[in-house]
Amino acid sequence: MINDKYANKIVDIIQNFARKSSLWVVAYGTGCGAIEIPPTMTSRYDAERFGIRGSATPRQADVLLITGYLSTKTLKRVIRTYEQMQDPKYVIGFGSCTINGGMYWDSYNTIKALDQYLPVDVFINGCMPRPEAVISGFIKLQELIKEGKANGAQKYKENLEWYRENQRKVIKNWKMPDYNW
Amino acid sequence: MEINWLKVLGILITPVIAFIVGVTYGGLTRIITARIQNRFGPPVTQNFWDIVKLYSKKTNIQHGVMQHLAPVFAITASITTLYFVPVIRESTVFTNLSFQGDLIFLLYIMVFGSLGMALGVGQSGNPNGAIGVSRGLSQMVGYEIPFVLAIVAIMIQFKTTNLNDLIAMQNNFNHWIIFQSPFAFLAAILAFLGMMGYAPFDVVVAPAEIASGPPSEFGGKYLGLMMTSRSIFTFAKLTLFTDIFLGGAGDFVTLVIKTFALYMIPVLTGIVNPRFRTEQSIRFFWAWPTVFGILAVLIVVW
Amino acid sequence: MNLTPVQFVAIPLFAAFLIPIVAKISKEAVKYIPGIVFLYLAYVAFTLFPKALEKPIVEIIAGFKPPFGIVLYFGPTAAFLVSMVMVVGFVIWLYSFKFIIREPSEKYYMLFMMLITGATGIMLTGDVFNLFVFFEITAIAAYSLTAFLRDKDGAEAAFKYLLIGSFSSTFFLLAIALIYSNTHTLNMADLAVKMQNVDVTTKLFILILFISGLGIESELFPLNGWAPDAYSQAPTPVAAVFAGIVVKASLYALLRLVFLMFNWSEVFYLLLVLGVITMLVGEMSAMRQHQIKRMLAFSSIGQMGLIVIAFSIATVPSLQAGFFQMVNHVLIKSLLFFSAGYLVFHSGSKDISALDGLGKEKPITSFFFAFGALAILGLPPFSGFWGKMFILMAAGNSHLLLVVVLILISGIIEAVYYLRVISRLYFYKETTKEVRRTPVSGLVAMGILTVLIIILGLYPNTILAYLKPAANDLLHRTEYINAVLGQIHL
Amino acid sequence: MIFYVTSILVILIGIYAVLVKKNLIKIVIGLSIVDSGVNLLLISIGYVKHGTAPIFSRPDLTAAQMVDPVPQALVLTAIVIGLGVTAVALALVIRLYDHHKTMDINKIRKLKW
Amino acid sequence: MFSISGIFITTFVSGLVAFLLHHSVPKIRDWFSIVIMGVIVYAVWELPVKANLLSFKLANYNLVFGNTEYGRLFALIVAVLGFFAILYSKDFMEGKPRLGYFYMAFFFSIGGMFGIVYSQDLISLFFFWEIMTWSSFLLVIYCCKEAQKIGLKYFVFSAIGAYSIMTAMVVLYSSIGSLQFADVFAGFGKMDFWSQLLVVVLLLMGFGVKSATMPLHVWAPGAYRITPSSFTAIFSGALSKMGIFGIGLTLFKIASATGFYPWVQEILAWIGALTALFATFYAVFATDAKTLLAYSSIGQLGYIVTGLAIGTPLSIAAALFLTVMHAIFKGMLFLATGAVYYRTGTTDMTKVSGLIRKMPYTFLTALFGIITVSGVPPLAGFSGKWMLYESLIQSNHYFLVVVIFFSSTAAFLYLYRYIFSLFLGQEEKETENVKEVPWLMRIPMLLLALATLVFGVAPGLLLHPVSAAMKYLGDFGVTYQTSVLFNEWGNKVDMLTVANTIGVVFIIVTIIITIKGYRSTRYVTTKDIHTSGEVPTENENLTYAVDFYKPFERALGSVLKASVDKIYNATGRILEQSFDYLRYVYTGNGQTYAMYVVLFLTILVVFSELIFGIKL
Repeated sequence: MINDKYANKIVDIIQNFARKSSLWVVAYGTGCGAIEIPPTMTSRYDAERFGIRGSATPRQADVLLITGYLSTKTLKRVIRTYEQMQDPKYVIGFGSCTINGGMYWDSYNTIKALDQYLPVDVFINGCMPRPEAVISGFIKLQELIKEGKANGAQKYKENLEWYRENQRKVIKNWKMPDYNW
Repeated sequence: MEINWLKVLGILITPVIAFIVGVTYGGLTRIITARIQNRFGPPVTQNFWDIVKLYSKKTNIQHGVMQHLAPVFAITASITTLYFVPVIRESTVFTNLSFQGDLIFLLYIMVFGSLGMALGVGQSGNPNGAIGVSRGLSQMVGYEIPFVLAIVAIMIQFKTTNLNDLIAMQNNFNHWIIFQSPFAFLAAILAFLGMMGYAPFDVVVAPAEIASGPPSEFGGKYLGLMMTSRSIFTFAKLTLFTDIFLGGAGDFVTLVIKTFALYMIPVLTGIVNPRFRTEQSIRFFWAWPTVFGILAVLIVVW
Repeated sequence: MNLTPVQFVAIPLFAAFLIPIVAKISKEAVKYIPGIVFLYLAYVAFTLFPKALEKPIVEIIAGFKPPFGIVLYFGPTAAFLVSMVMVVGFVIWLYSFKFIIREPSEKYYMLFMMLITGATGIMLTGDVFNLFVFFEITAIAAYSLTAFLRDKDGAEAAFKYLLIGSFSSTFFLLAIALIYSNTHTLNMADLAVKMQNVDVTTKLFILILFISGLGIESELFPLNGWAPDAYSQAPTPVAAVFAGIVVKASLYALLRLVFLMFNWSEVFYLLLVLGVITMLVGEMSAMRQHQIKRMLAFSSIGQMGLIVIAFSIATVPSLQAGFFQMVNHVLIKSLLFFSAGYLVFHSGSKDISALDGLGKEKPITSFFFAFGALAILGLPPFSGFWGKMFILMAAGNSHLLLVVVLILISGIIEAVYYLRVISRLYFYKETTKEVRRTPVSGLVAMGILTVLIIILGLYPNTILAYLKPAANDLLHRTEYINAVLGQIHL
Repeated sequence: MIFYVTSILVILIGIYAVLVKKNLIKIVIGLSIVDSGVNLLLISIGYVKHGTAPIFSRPDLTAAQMVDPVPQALVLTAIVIGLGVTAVALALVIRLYDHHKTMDINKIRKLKW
Repeated sequence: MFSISGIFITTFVSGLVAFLLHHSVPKIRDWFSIVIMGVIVYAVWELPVKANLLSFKLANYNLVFGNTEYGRLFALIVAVLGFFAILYSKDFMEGKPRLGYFYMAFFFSIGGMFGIVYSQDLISLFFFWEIMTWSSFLLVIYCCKEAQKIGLKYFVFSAIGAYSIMTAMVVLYSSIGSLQFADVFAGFGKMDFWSQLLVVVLLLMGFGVKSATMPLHVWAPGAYRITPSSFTAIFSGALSKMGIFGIGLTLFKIASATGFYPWVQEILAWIGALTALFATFYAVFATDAKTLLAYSSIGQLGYIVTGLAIGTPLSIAAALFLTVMHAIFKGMLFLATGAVYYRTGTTDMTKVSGLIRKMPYTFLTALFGIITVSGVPPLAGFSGKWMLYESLIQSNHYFLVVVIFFSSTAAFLYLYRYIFSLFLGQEEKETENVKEVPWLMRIPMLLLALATLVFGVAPGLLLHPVSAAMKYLGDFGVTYQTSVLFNEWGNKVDMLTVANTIGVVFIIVTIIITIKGYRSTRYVTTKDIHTSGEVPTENENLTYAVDFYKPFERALGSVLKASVDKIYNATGRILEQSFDYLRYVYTGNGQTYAMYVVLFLTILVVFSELIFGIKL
């Protein structure tokens, strides 16, 4: 108990470094962008260099990758997956569809702006973004984590009401269990 | 009662050493895998950071007390196994409690962790987990036969069930059991492949099939503890095999060389192989490895 | 009044003729006559028993000395059997008291007393022709009793019984004719002496006639066609009488004659084989019977086979075992018939399948049946256990291991069909019908049997002491001959 | 000798009737014939050629000249018994006919197996 | 004060009294039984050890009763387990029909078992053996219509067993002339070879039926399943031990002097091992919890038989140790299953799941039970298994140890399935209102669980009576300390160190992991699991309970199809059918019967030379 503040800081630095260097991605291929993941992970681009690894279940994952357009039907599943992930958790919006709807801008059953429904930490531009872009997006996320700024989960927790309202607007049969923090 | 402080020291630091070695081996494995796949691979410390990250998760969930305790069971088994295996030959510090137990005890205590894990997985209520456990237990029935045959052959041959005695008998290079009883080694090492759970015997975790199976509901600190336990357990098993077949180790360098060499067998097998189905895996163990085991016993008997 | 063995024959006979007369005055009073007779005769039997054990009582009828006159021989065997008949007869009477509700009941009691006369006569008489006469008295009473209910099946059963019974008497009479033509005597003791001089072929022919004739009434296998029908169609107490008294008496007659005159090992071997076959066929046929009383009848045949086996081993322990098993069989089979009688009566059908759930409806009667079933399987602590045990041990001592095994196999078959009935009684259907009572006299009768079974099971020594003299008496003919004729050296 | 052969023949005829004839009455008659045969046999056992009745009607009679009295006594009894049995049998036949309306023994087979 | 006759009379009379109480004052029936059982436990404990405590002459046979160390071990198992079972019965059996009958049969079977273990001659052993058989038969058929066939099978097999014993007794009596143990043990060696062999085989067969040794085990799964659980605990825990008791007597007191003894041992050991193996396979694929436990019992008894058959001091110690342990853990498991049945009304593992949070104590019992069965340290099952393996290896039974070890590993499969299906897994809506069982049912379970822990840490406590019992069986000595086990090569396992290590590590790690992130750890229901984002509805079945070990089944292939049961059933059917044909001899035609008579006479006349040796 010499100096709580410094001790906490050191612990924070170590933890953030660990979080940064070990990003486990829950494999949830929503749209066409999912096809860009295999090249990212395999020998040509080898994302494992940065500690990025796939994970089979959301319980173990840190990063939720929304790979492209997101239909309203899929949104419900994505929300549940996101909520099943453990804090700290990050969302990467992948491709222009997640930013403004992209080529589905006037589709009746895709969502246009992902950040109205989930707290996105990093958007990756492009249609499709190439693996280089994906990796650069991850590196951006790592930087944010290292600085302690990737606090999407925090935001989600604080503005849960607002997010829920938006989510309920698009999802017709809302039969989700309540998220007890 | 007089307390041997050196022993206490050994008891305290052996798990730490085991953890470090295990984690490093894990990292190396990933690098080697990457290199074989023509990739660069993660840093060697990657597994360590993974574990730290898991411990530093801000939220954790559990489905009940058994899931809470499951990783504890696992790590208890790992550490206890480690304590009852002589790490360094004839060392006061690193033989720990190995004089208090014997091989059959080790066979059983190694199951303790799996049992605890299985219980935790059961409580998590995830059907994938249960499927994984079912596969794991079935496969265990498979590889246990050749392994026991090998162990029995050795125990009969050397008329002891204590590891220290076994090590003492292999005091010379050409007395290693791997040379004295090669069929036993073959049987045991094939069983060892199954025990380690690398491909082609990775039906248990099979990530693409059953969402990583047993640990699918474990996250955060629980998964961290499980990974810690796995690192320690890997080291313990490797040391055990080294003690049995390669004459143990007189110092840490020899230990690392021998264990690493042993470790590479399942790893390299795993990299180049696809996955068996469960029944294929079981039948594999009941075929050649068992024959080797029986041969080993028969040779000893004659 | 002086207590003499002749009373065993005379008093029932007298009672039998008294009954129709009394019936003219009071129908109720008739019912009590057999009970009084049995009580008195049981008293006589138990009084004379110790004397008979000391020295066989030989009573000479009408003053002619044997071998010319007719004698009654009251030795240990006869004493034992007569006591058994009296006790069982009393219990059967008690049971009949409320069971025989069909008129004319006085005829039932009359025939019953006639039958007892015949049976005790068979056990006591020392004269072959007298034996025949008593035999016929028993038989005619038995035919009539079988048809007593006057129904379709009763008449059929009785006719079959009569048909085969006539053969029995014909053979018997032929045998007597042959005996007389060769020896010119009818006294059994005298015969035992004189038969030695008869040439062996004639002797053999006589023996064959005896075995065929008496074997019919003793339910030996190919000759027992009448038994299942008669048992199942006669009124229940009569079935008990058949199982307990008629069959036992005729078996005794057969054994007595064989032991006296044909003491060859081949005969015993033949009887052993017949016994085994009878036992197996009886048990096997009982397995799939649909009617409970028919099942009991076949079981009875099986048990008789067992008893014949015991006797044909022909050693003191085996005879002892045979007698013990006789007692068991009398007690247990009567209990089973009694309880089955009321069960059938209340279920309204003779079929086993109609018994479902009667355990709740008639708890006490069902209990007695279950008890009897367990007892007859030879389970301890019931008396059946010791009977079987003695027989097996005796067979083992004579190195008849195959017989032992066959007895045990038949025991397993027996278990299967008896336990099926118990299952049906208690577990097939949960009825909520109210309890229906069995008349007290029936319950008392069954209760007495139950108590006797338990006592014999827990403490077989009670009667075992009397069985040894009985066995000796039957096995060693010298004593018999000496007792009747005075000291004659064979 | 002729007595013996005859009586045995009579017995065999009776047995034949019992075993082969289907009519109940005939069977009962068969039984009676068997009875008669046996009685005949018994009587013939005691028969002494040219013997007299076993009564000391003349003082010079010896026992050897008389027929044997015992078989005669036996036969008397046997006849009585035979009569009884026949009576019972006939009573049963009447009863059977009442119930079954037939005299054929093959058709009176309700109790079997 | 505590005499053998006292114990017998108390047991049997209280059976009758309980029956009468049920029909007069049913309220005190249960407590009466409990108190009596308690007294009996005390009496059995206090009964002095003496070979001849009571002897009298019954029906020409000398009946002798005495308390040997060997018998005392088994008597204690019976008494203590009986006490627990009857304590458990009070609530468990409440409201069931025919309770008087239940208690009577219960006491009678207990009394029968006392009789067996205390008898010093074969007659009284057989006497009580049969009492035990029929009273337990009454309990098998106790429940319902379905039980009848099973009960019949049980009885028929018991009868086969009992009658083998009987035949052996007949042979013994005809050659020795006495059936007292003392005479039999002394006189057996003088018999000729074939009689000896016959007697030993028959005795082993007879006792093997009760200990459910293959291929005479087929009655056991059904019978164990159908009896009320409180009695199944006794059935499997104590009653089957009577077979073990007899096998021990046969092997070490009767047969040990014979020339073929090693062969008998060898064959019996293999039979035991194969029993263990196949029973384990069947257990793995059972769907009913009690059937599973039944097969498990058969398997465990197989180990015990093997241990006894090997006949080295260590293996006998292992067998007797496992005997006691099996009584304890199978008692626990059957009681726990009974508790599940008590609350949910079924023991079908595909229908019940997720009871752990509703029935924590029951779960704890089951957990201790399965850890003990599987032989994982530090609980007591390990000590027994360890001794068994060591003894097998050291007596050069290489392949036997592999078979045993294999079946022991395969046991994990069914044990896991048992606890997973009942207690773990999804919490279903049907079991929402399930509560923990009453205290009277919990206490026996928990006490037994405690016993496994105590004996696990200090196996010496149990080895003390076991080695005393071994002294009776022969000159067998086994080295042990309170917590240390030694094998014959001098290697050892210190159970105290093991328990300490496991305990300390376990507690430390538990504390750490509980404190770390205590606040951020939250409990979620079992519906909240990873289902690929889908929200499971209430009726969706997320429990993996059907065909749990399908891959293993496929791997085993046709091994499983072999079934003695089918052979027995076919034999039974064929026999019954042929008996049915046999009774057609009774055609119902009076003339035919008359024809039989004439034919019989003719045959006797014609074949007279053959039959009587005299030409007619």
